[in-house]
Amino acid sequence: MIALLVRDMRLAMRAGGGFGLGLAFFLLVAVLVPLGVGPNSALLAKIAPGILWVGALLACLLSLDRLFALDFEDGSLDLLVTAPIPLEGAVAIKALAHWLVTGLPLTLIAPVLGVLLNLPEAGYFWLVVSLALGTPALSVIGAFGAALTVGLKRGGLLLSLLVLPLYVPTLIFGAEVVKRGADGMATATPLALLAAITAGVAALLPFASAAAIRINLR
Amino acid sequence: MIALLVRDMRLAMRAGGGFGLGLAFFLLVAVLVPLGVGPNSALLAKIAPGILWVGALLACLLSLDRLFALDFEDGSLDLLVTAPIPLEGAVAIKALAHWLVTGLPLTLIAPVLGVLLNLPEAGYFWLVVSLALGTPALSVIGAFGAALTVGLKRGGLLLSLLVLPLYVPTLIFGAEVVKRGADGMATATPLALLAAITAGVAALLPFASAAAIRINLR
Amino acid sequence: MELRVDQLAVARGGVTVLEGVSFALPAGRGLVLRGPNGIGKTTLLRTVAGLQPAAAGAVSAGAEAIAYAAHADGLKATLTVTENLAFWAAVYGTAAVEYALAQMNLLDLRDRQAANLSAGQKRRLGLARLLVTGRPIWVLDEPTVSLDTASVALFGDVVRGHMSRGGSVLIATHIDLGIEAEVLELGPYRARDGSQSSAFDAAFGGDFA
Amino acid sequence: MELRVDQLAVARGGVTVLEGVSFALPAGRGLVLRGPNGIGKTTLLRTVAGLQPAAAGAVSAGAEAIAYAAHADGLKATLTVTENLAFWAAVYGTAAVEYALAQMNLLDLRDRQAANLSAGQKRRLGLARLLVTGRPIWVLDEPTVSLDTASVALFGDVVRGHMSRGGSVLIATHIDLGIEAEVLELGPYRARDGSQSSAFDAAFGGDFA
Amino acid sequence: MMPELGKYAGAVLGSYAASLGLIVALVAWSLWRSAKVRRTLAEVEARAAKAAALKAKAKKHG
Amino acid sequence: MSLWEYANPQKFMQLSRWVLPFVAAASVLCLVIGLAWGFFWTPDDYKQGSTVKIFYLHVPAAMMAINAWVMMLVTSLVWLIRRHHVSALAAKAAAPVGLTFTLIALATGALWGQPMWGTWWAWDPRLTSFLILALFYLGYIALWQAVDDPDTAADLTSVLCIVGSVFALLSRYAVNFWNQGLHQGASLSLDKKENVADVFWYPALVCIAGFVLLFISLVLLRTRTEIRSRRLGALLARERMG
Ligand code: HEM
Ligand SMILES: Nc1ncnc2c1ncn2[C@@H]1O[C@H](COP(=O)(O)OP(=O)(O)OP(=O)(O)O)[C@@H](O)[C@H]1O
Ligand SMILES: Nc1ncnc2c1ncn2[C@@H]1O[C@H](COP(=O)(O)OP(=O)(O)OP(=O)(O)O)[C@@H](O)[C@H]1O
Ligand SMILES: [Mg+2]
Ligand SMILES: [Mg+2]
Repeated sequence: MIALLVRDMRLAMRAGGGFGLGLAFFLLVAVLVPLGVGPNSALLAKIAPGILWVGALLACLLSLDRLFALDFEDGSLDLLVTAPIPLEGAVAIKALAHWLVTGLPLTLIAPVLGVLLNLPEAGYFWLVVSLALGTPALSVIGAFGAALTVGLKRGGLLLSLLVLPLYVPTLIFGAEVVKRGADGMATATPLALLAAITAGVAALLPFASAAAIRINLR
Repeated sequence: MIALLVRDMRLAMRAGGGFGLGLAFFLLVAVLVPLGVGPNSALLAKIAPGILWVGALLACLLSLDRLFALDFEDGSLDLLVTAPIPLEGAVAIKALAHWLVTGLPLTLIAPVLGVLLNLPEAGYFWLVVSLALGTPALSVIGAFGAALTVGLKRGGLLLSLLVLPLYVPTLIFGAEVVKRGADGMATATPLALLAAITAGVAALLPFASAAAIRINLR
Repeated sequence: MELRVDQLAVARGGVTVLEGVSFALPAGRGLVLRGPNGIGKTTLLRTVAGLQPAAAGAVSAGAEAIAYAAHADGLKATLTVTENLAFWAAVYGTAAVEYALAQMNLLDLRDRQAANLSAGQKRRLGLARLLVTGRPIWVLDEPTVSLDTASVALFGDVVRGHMSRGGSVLIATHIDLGIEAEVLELGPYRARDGSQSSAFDAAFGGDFA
Repeated sequence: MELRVDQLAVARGGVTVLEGVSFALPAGRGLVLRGPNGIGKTTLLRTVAGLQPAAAGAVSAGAEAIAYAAHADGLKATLTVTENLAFWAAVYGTAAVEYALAQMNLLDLRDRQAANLSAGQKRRLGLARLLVTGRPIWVLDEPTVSLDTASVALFGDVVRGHMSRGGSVLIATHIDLGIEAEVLELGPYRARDGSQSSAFDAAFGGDFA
Repeated sequence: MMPELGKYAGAVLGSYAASLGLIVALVAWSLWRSAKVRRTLAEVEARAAKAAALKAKAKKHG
Repeated sequence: MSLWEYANPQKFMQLSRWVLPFVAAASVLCLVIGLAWGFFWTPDDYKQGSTVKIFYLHVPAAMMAINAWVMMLVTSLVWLIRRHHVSALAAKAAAPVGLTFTLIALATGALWGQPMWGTWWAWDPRLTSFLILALFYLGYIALWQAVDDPDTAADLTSVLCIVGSVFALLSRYAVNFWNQGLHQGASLSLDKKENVADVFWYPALVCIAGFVLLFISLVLLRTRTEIRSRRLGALLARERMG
């Protein structure tokens, strides 16, 4: 299992810097939105928590698309399924690797992008906390979507369609934490709910994902 | 050449409804942003032009990623390069096919999403006009990015990184047209600039793209 | 460990392609599947390897005794030869990487990225994976595609070595590998038309057309 | 139309793999390239087909006389057999789809999606593309991979037919196709160590190592 | 007969038109698809029966 | 005889051929009576004016949009547990119907919202969760379409339906948390002070019955089509094999 984690991370690093690119996308969203919306800084401050969370979510989604697809195309998924590690574990590990190369760096760089979007001072701490708690859920849910669409040609966009509605609760609670934090309000409730979602999906969804992969391969 | 257009469009339609999915992503961005930003409709009305343009841009980008990659992977790009049609023409045709299956439907559905984001009445006309004029540029520029990254594993995110800065002028002028239109101001200048960008890239970029493909293949 | 296949029927795309296939493959033996393109060799091997359910019949050996090698090699283009093998060795909990490299004549290429191998070198690496699985039953789908004659002979030696250590091999191939193995011609097992892959499709006749 | 290759050197990944390759292939003739895995056959054929520049030497025939078939078939999985061929026929401006289907024994499969073909059937479709190009010089990289003996014979016939109509073929293969063709063994041309692939490398002599 | 809808006529009539339109479209599409599938199935079923009969005959002779 | 026998395609086809005309007729009858009653012979509300008439479409459609998803959830579970093909195909058949009802609820709601709230669309929790429901329907249908093998598609969509149901509930909760909203509460009251007057209520009940029956007949019809097309696919595949 550790071998799988190491391999996936190594592949992510090697693949033309797949590592930095999730970040880059996040950065670009944070840059493009002010360009589209206009330079009014009070307006930007108001939408910053929401945009940052939506940006993180899209960055996750974009890098997710080939979580299993590459392994499927070159035949290693077949081999992995017949290998002596439980597929549920393999799926969980792959989601973890995905988080380590996208969710985690995203969380760490988010404060910088907060500056670009004029996020109020009080919001930074909560931005990092909410992303740290919420992005693992994004990776695990995304892995489920990727498992459903593995082997379908142009699965990429279908994947987005399937996964984005599943992201809704995470997004709402995550953005709510930051918004409340930025306004100096109590954040305990949405934070607890966010943590509950992450714990719940991490415990249960890998089973659904493994089932989906088995179905897709036969 | 027409055969290539027909084939690409047919592939887009067949591939699990690749046709509708660009739209779906656009729709999802329009849904997610309010979920992140909050339900305040005056706030939404203000950011609507920018968000709609950013959404259209991201929807284009996402579907772009495999414009040449699929042909590269299964070897048809090699065959296409040795075929008796000029590669510049093939690239232009592929960009056109991409626009027909993403940019065009996006333009047509945009007003509906305007409703979701509370776009002011006066903005709808300009939204459609600016997208109709601007999305071809997105497809052509995107084709250039795709040509640069063809053959690189995990080219998808690298592609985003390369292409998004190139999208900046289109985005700025496009969103500006809608913003001015929504506020009842004159739109002639940004509209003219937008048209100039589209005409310019459509005339010149296919040559750069073809060169990039030739380099990537050897 | 014996592999026993009993009245197996296999289906692809909802259509039964082979039916009534039975054979036994004792330890230390080999069996070569032959048959024209499209008869269903790949489908049969995937079923035996446990990747798809059988339409009817049974496969005795558990999937955890079987190492499967498909048309595709499952190589990661950005990893080196050694890294590719080491990953599978770790997954299967063995430490035979060096041995496998030596056996498949890959020592010179060990630090090359898989992307930079020729077609035949890639295939050799794909086959080397079998040696690090440590599993007794090898199920191989056209293993010698792209190999030159020297490499085919090399691979024949590897297979013979595996059999002499009590392993068994089930191979679908169109060419002669030069190993002593029984041959099963698949022609006679071709499913008669009219057979259906699921009870559901069979469950209703034409009476409500 | 004659294909003439003169003192050709080809490079892959910045390393010259073959050099000093010369041969002439007159119309109506065949030439088989042989050589162990990794000697550089694929690299040579890609250079001849104009997909990569030569490191040195020259290829006489223009790329527009050549039809190239690579390790990969270039099939679109979601298109049917006929649609796949019809596309290439339209690109090359010919109308030989029916003829090609008949020649490669694909008539029964004509409405099947390429995704649902077996390995050998896919390969037959990939080769059928050659017939719709209408080009005189075929450059083929291991064309018979995955084909059964009947299909190899069928393809042999197709190649002979092409040659009898004044076409020529250059084939890299490890097996015997049963066509009358000269054979070029690639071993001896192998680039000596130290040969450099580009003017750049040559310009940096060892004097500041 | 027609009730007085007042200033909301647009909204009310629009709702009825949109809803009935969607329902009619769905019903029409379902019926059309049903008829089409039924027809093709009958054709293919007949073809299959004929092929089976031919095969049986061939077996008897050969 | 157990209920499961109707999951046998032949039994199902026989039964549904017999039942379908009656259900369809009943649904047309209920819809015509209910809608005509509501449209022509009910008074205007003192506050909402003639817009109450939208109620007869909006509420039944909204209810059935949710019920259709519940039915798909149940049939998906039955398919996964008992492998009854009719069950999977019924889920497939129901999805477009559910989506249509969702769209009707959204469209009538939007048309209602314009006079009542002065806007076509507001990010009210109910409306938002219905929009999300529409997305779930879309994804579900797209997944059915994207997979070639029918059994694989049935398995995958069933898994999606189950996981999606959990997330749909979660989203509903999240959306409520996010915005308290303008929309009516779950009580069936048009007017905050009292329950809906009987004059509005009786035709509404008939309409609801009509929508339920319409749903059943459409699902029966479409399931019959799906079963036939499944057999058609099998026959064609066999033909191609030669
Ligand atoms: C003044 C305007 C409106 C009134 C009086 C109204 C009234 C109602 C009522 C009474 C229900 C049934 C509640 C229940 O069954 O528990 C309902 C459900 C619903 N309405 Fe509205 N509605 C209005 C506007 C809208 C608008 C503008 C939309 C959407 C664009 C909308 C969407 C929905 C939805 C989706 C439901 C189903 C929600 C559920 O049952 O959970 N409504 N509405
Ligand atoms: N979806 C489908 N519907 C009907 N038939 C299919 C479908 N997919 C594959 N087939 C057919 O199933 C048969 C079995 O294919 P399989 O790949 O097992 O053949 P094979 O013996 O491995 O052939 P090869 O030697 O060419 O690799 C083929 O004739 C193929 O055309
Ligand atoms: N980036 C690289 N750096 C160094 N050597 C490379 C690189 N890429 C490929 N090679 C080597 O170039 C040689 C030529 O490869 P090529 O694919 O042409 O061989 P081939 O004769 O077609 O072999 P096969 O019969 O296996 O297909 C191989 O030995 C390969 O390992
Ligand atoms: Mg095969
Ligand atoms: Mg080669």
